[in-house]
Amino acid sequence: MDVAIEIMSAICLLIGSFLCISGGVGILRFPDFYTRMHAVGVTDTLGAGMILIGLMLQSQDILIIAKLVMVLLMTLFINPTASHALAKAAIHNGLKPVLGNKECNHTESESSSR
Amino acid sequence: MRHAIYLFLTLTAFWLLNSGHFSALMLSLGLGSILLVLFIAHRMDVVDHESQLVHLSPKLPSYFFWLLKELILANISVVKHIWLGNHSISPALTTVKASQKTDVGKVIYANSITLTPGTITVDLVGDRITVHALSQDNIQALETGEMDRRVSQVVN
Amino acid sequence: MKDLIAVVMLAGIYGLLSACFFVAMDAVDVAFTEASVGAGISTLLMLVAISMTGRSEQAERHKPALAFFVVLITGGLLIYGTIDMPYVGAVDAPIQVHVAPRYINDSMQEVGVPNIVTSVLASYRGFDTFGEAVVIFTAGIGVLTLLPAVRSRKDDDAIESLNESMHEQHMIVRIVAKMLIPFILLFALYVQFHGDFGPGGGFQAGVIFAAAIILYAILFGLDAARRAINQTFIQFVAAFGVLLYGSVGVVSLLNGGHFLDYSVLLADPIAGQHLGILLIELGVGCTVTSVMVIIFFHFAGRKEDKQNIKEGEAR
Amino acid sequence: MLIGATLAILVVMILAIIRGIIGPTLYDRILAVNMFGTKTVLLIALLGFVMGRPEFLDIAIVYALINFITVVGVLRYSDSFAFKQPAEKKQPEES
Repeated sequence: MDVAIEIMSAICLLIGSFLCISGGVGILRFPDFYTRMHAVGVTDTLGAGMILIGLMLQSQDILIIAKLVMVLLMTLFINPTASHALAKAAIHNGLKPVLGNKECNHTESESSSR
Repeated sequence: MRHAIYLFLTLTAFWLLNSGHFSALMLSLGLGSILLVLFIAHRMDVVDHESQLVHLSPKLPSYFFWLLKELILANISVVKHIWLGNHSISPALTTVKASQKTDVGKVIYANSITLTPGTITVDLVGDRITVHALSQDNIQALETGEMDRRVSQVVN
Repeated sequence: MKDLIAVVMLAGIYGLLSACFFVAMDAVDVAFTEASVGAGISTLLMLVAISMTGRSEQAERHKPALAFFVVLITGGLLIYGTIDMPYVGAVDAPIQVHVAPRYINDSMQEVGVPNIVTSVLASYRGFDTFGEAVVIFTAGIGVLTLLPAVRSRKDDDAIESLNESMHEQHMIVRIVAKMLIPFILLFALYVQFHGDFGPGGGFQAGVIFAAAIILYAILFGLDAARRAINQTFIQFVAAFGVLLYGSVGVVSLLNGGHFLDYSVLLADPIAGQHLGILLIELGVGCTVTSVMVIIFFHFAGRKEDKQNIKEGEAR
Repeated sequence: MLIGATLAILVVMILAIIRGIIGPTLYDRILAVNMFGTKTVLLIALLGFVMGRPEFLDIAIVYALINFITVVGVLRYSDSFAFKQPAEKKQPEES
């Protein structure tokens, strides 16, 4: 039983770490601000969630689990709001997204020169 | 008044789960703190139907699990895009319609959109939500309107 | 880097990083303070200041190479100085032989508080902490005197409509903040009263509490915040905190002990210590909260006034 | 495994710092700070378990809250006049 929980927790931590590193690579690799936000989204939702669930499996104390749940809820609750706020501020201040469509080649060439 | 009671109950739960000390002194300090917070929240005018989500709770869990499933799928797709590189993505900006009547509903919808990686709510004006998406698939998934429908179910 | 906001952002990263460092060094209370002060409120206050003064750095008047050279020399000397220091954790290091053993071994009997940092901060070195509280109070007074609120309320309608449009604009953030603010406030109070058991105490709690109020002021407008939090009252609270701290000391004097010796407050010395620490932490919390709020309100209020005057001139 | 996860988070933090330093726009930097903050929350929670002192979770909660307040503050002041220059114009001066 204990071993099973240990293994599950390890798997959760592993998946979480992998997702976080993927997000970290994404934030460096993606071409512009808006796409980078998607990469951050990966680390903030499932990455953080998996790591916190992995920690929850390791603890026995109900208070600690409660606090971890609180951290998780706050992460899921706050981060989309913060991301939205950020994206909104960016677009209102005239930061143009790089778009994949044909009609927007103009913006793409402009921003790729950065 | 109803909302204040809900807030009181959630705050009590929050305090007890955080504290873990049940001596008389701590409990009375906790009660005092909760009352002080309630008073300040009342002064700030933040206790109303928008901030207390109790009235939409019965359908929330099923929505939550559905969202969790979507979340995992979306994460996998974005991670795939990250490792495949820039040529695999085609970012797009689009507008979808939010059919929720209340502000809370729209906010839940908009936040659900942002929460699933691959789509970000950039702006919310009236009932039009501007979404930035990482690839066309994300937009197509959004335009089927399933998330919209489910959020409407939860709120109304 | 000329863009000051970018600099503030990097300073925020620095705050987070040093907090991680403190956590890794097991200095929980310091990490807590760094979390709330370094990464939170100082970033906010700097942003307010920048929004008043402008975003770009002034044209260079100094030689960056020279400054860098001086910093390099100073840093080198400091590092050279640390070579003589004993190793971290060495048994015969000065820090391990003088007062630290007493704190570690006897504080449980003498003060009876599980968190040694709190007993050192609030009881053994209560006088220092009193000084810190007074420093913060002085800062508040300084801001009050230097930046008198210029209240030029002529176009209330314009501000009202501005608030309305802001409500539409930031709907998502507003509703989420509405849900969060009570919990932030309660968490601050939890930190305030659980400083005995874990990391926390008056300073951290005060800053978190103030951060919640500042969040409210940012999102719902300064006027709404002024209505919710009475300005005169908050100034009174700032003074009350220091007064509470001082009077605990005076009461212990009157009871026949030393200044800020809480053992004489009650018949049982341990209970007296508990009461004393609780009261002075409360005093510190009051002062810190209100001074932070005062500073923010005065900075932001001044900015708004400036904008109003500008708009008036434009008309 | 705990230590492995801690190291992974540290790597992500380094990547976020790199993004914060190279920019190029202000928003990338804010994004980096935001991401750095959430990773700090995770790191502190993990460190608490590594060192066997779960009181660290209080700090993690504080971070989660403070991070939100900071980002909202930035958003609010990005609306004010000091930010009005378009982001593109700033490019040559930065970095």
